[in-house]
Amino acid sequence: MTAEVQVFDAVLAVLLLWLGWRALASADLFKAVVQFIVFGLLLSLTWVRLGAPDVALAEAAIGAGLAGALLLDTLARMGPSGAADEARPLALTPARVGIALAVIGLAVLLVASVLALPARWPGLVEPALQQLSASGVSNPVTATLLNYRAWDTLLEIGVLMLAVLGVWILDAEPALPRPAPDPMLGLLLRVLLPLTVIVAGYLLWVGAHAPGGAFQGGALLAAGGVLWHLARPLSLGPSRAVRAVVVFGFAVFLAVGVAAALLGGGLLTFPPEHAGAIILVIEAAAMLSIALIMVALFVGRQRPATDPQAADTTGTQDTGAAP
Amino acid sequence: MTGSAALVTVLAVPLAGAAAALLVGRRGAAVVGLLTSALGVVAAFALAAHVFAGGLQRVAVGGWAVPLGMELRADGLATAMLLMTAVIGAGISVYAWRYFGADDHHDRHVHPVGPSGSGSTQWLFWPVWLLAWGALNALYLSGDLFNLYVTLELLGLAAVALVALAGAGAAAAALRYLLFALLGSMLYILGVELLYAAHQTLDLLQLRERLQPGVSVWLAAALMSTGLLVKTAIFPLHVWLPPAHGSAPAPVSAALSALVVKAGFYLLARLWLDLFGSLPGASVAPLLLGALGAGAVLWGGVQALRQTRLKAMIAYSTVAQLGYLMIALPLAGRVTDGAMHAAVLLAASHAAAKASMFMCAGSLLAAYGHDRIDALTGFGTRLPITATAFALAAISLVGLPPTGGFVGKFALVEAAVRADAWWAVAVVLLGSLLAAAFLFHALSRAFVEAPADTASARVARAPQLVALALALLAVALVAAGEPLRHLLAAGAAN
Amino acid sequence: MSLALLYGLAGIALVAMGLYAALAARHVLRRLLGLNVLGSGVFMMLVALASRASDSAGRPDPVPHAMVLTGIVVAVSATALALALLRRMHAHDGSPRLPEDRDDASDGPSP
Amino acid sequence: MSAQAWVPLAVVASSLLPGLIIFLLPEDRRGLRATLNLAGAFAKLALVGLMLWNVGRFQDYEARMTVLPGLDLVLRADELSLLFMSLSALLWLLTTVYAIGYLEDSPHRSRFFGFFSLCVSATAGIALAGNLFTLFVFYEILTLVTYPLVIHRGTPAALAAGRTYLFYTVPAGALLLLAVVASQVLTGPQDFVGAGYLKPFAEEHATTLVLLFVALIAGFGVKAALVPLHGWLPLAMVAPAPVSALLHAVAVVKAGAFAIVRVVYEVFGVEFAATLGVLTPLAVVASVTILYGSLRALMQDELKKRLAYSTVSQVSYIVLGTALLGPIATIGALVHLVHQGLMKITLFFSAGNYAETLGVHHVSEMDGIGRRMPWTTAAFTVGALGMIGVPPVAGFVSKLYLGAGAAQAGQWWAIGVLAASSLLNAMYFLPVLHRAWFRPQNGPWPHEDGRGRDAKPMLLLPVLLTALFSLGVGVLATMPWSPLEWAHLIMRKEYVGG
Repeated sequence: MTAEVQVFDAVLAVLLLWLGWRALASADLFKAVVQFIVFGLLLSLTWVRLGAPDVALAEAAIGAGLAGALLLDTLARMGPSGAADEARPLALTPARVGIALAVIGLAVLLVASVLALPARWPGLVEPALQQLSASGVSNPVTATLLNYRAWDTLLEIGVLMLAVLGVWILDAEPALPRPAPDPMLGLLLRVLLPLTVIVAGYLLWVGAHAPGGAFQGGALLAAGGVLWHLARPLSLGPSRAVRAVVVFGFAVFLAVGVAAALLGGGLLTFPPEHAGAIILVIEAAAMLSIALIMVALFVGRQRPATDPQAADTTGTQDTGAAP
Repeated sequence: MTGSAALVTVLAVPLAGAAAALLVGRRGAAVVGLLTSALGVVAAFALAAHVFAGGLQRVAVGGWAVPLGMELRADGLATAMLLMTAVIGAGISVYAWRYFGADDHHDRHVHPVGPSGSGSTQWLFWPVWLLAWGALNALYLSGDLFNLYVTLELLGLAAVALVALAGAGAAAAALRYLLFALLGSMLYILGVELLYAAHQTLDLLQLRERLQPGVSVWLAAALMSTGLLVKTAIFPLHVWLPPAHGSAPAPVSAALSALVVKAGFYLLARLWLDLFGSLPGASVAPLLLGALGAGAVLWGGVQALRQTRLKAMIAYSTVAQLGYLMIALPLAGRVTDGAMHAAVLLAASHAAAKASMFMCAGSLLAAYGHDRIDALTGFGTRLPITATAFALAAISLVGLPPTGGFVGKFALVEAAVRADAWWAVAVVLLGSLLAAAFLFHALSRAFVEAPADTASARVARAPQLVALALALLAVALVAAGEPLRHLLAAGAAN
Repeated sequence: MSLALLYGLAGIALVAMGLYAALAARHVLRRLLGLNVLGSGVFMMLVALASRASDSAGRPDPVPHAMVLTGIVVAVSATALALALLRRMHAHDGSPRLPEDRDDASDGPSP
Repeated sequence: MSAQAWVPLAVVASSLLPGLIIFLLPEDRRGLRATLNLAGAFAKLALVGLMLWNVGRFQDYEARMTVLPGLDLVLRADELSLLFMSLSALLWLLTTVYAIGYLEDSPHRSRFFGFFSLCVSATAGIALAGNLFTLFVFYEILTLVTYPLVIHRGTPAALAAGRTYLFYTVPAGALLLLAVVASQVLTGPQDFVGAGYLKPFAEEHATTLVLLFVALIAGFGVKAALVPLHGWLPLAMVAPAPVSALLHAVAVVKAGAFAIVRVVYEVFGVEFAATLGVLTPLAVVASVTILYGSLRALMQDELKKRLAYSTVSQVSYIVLGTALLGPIATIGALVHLVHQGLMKITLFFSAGNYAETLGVHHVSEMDGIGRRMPWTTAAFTVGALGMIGVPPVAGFVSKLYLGAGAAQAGQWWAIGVLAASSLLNAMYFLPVLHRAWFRPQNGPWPHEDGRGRDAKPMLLLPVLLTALFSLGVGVLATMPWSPLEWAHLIMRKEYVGG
């Protein structure tokens, strides 16, 4: 996969750097975030060019989509006082010269070491592909995520879970005053939601042998959830139902892994003949949790802006995802 | 139970406990937490027994051989850290049970931060704390550079979430902590990918065999070390620690200062004693780390001396104590060396003593409603248990007999003298003088007669007894030298 | 020059930009943007380097791809938590900057 | 652990356990507290007696525990340790009785007696320490457990005294740590032996050994109050009288002097130390301390301060005797270790009685006190005369041996020092006696409490006993089991080569 560079790539790379810099340096943070989102979309194009479609999907859905939504939402919530920043936020003041020099030094060293690397090297291609038959899936990335290095992925879901726990620990936020949900959005919802569910399910299923999988599917479901929230504001606090869904994927994954160990296989060791099914089960469970967690990260614990008293009781008031 | 089974249990127990605690919710979380802690201690000792008897224990995750799969290994050093985490962690759990359990129980005795408005989610401490515990265990046992990155992130986010428990007032401290942690892991992963690209493996042992000196390897080493220094809060990258540890709720401060920061040190030791140690001229880097450690000891000590609030003082003392551990690195050639033995002893004693001391601070805060050192008059008569715990912990931190801190310091100085590293000797001794200065100053408050008007709330006994137990543990570690040496030797990775 | 090299260098450039922003900016959200761009650069280098390794059929090394996937998810989780903290800090003391960065004190600790 | 290992451990435990229990006692359980204290004290005395009786027959009263590779904690009983051990055991008993009477209804008694007992345990550890490391460990513990006694009253003055105490002792501890580590690295595991164990290392490490000697003496010299390391001692007078007695006669200062004796005789070996050329400087320091202490004592009007400076001076007799090469000087040093303790504690008890009964703290208030408190004053007189060196009180014997030792060592100037300091002793003690016995009382006593003519029995009994002992060890110096005879025994071990 080392096609020679085409004009397209050169342009893409330049565009990427320019957008990246704009995303960092624009005085207006709203602009910056929008450019960051566009940057993320271009980045996923890059992934495609580099032969990493799985990463591309994840980047578009999570790196650009979810992260962008979160950033915009935060800016909106903080209002003008929070969104304000200096006119030239990254200007090279004397105090920053040291930083700049250090960064440049690092870049030079990085270039040197990249150039020092061999032009071609084996990597783990051979073993990864040889073992593919025993991994239960035919998409090597999925095989790596859920079999070769499943321990990473289990902990990774733990990280996601922690993020939402952290958000819950913080005080509930006042809900943003939203315009009355217009019928258009409702209609859109009625069309889009089923679609997202179907596509997510497809991504999950296809992940076994083609780009896709729990994270991409989950992210897509989450997008649907966020749309729902925009139409009919939710509050996802640590209510019993929400907790159950949040912990579901992690628990199933861990349980399966430990069960494998108890049955004599060893930690997260799946017998090849059942590996496919096991992975599908884990991914399905994980996708649900990932989706809800991502929505919860966006929605968080909210209290009606009208009722200031509710702060202390939100935790108990929350009634799960259903509005 | 076989060695590998024990290893898996050590990993699974806290994670499963976290899931269960989250599932059962406010009512049962504490019970689950205590149960998990008990099981965690048992599992850790079971694994230690296997390492003691059978040496290094390994588990290939998913049954895949490295480099495709990843391997979990329990050598002497990892096991020692596991034991430390389990025992101290259990103590922290018991303390937290009375502390956060407060809004279930009738008396909300020890609450330093006052009504934070997030009282209803305080119980989330349990799943987060258990995840942190699980992350620590996973980190100690992991033999895979990328897996270590994931464990570091898990640990970092958990720690930040725990700090956030202190309410909106601590948001800034938690945020700073998180930004530092993110930067640290980015630098770390950058280094990892350079190593992977050059050697096609992420496994520590395999990497050490394949390691080819070169600019990319050195850059990788520098990046990973810097990232870990940030996470370990080694001077001068320590700035995030005092606010974070100082503003967190008492049990959280205890967990962070006693256990979480040690993870970074552990990885630095692994990197420079196991992985990069074989590089030609690699001995320079540990020297550099040692120099930073010296800076940490002195700077942390002086800052602690300048603090007027107890928790801030204790937090700066952590900065200083981490310096001792760094100083051990250049003195130790390998993980089994005397200096490393000393470092682990110091780490364990510090963990016990510092956890106890933060718990004492919590009780004092509850009793006096503030933690201004000079105004804590007469706590010796008012809170005799806490005063005793504080005194014992202080003695161990200063490094006076008969405590684990003393044995550790003695072993460290001995290693330094054997290595003719007189700078290290001077720094260690100076550091203990500074520690004596600020700790005895705080301690002397206990003997002053309190003015009659100083009002003080009733403070429950149980948390104070936990603090005392941990302080006594710090003392008991005076006898840990020999067993620990055997453990380190028995589990030597090669 | 190969794709790998082109995008590898681009990744390095992103790393530099992101790192500079993360260290130099004072608005926490900008620091976060910096950290995210830094992360993108790191991942880009990794995938670019990975594309150098491929078998006869030209299939690339899946392990780095899996690593990047994990990295993206971890990064977004951390970002989400950081943003939530940022909102609380702003609500509590009315500034989107860390205490030491307020009232244009350019020195003092900054990650 | 050998068959008799339990005995040294029991000696330490006999004060440790009561101490720990006493911490837990409520203030008002004075009966139980007193019982515990006295039981512990008697038990210790009995155990020491047992060891005294047997130590000649089998030498292995030894308990050993490995702390670090090649580093053991060793508790062992030999003649020298028993000399110090029996002194502190005996005086602990008397001081306990005295303290119970003295602190009858002052606050925090549990805390006080708790640390008091720990203090004695630490002293026992120092006495029984079988190697340098153990000695150092218990020496540091002693610092820790005496600190609370110094600041016991919690007054600003007490806290200041405590700060000063730590300011001297903690750096000294650091220095000692370095010295102990260095000797550990140099020689590997070594126990105390008759004539020292450093000789074999003389060739290649001569300078190191000199530095080692300096570090050890400086470290231990702080507690022995060698000038200029004595600053903490007079300040520590703010502590209650029993503490002063403990600091000056039983535990702290004695521990310092004892440690110096150990270092010179059983780490270096006095003959080897002489060849290193470190003894003469030590003798000079000791002499300076002797004279300086006496001169300062002369200027003090506050009785306890005067006694404190007298301690500074008197303890250095031990050091001087140690620093003079020759059996007789050695005997003088060792025997003075005991004699000074007996006499000094007598003086401090008496001072305490004056303060407690009449509120008299200053020499200038003592006119005619002899008629008011004859018994106490009689005891005081014995102690004072002993300090001056008037026969037949104990002090005379030690000074005799020290003088003869100086002559034997050919250090005639040392005799001059002894003579001068005896003169000074006379100058600061005789006027006190004169005031007490022959001056009429001028004005009322500061704080007279009506009870009885003299101090109350609990305070009087101990002081009379110590006075009696001070006389006894002087008169019966040549009897078997007397400190003098015991010192002879030790000396023979030291000069086995000569």
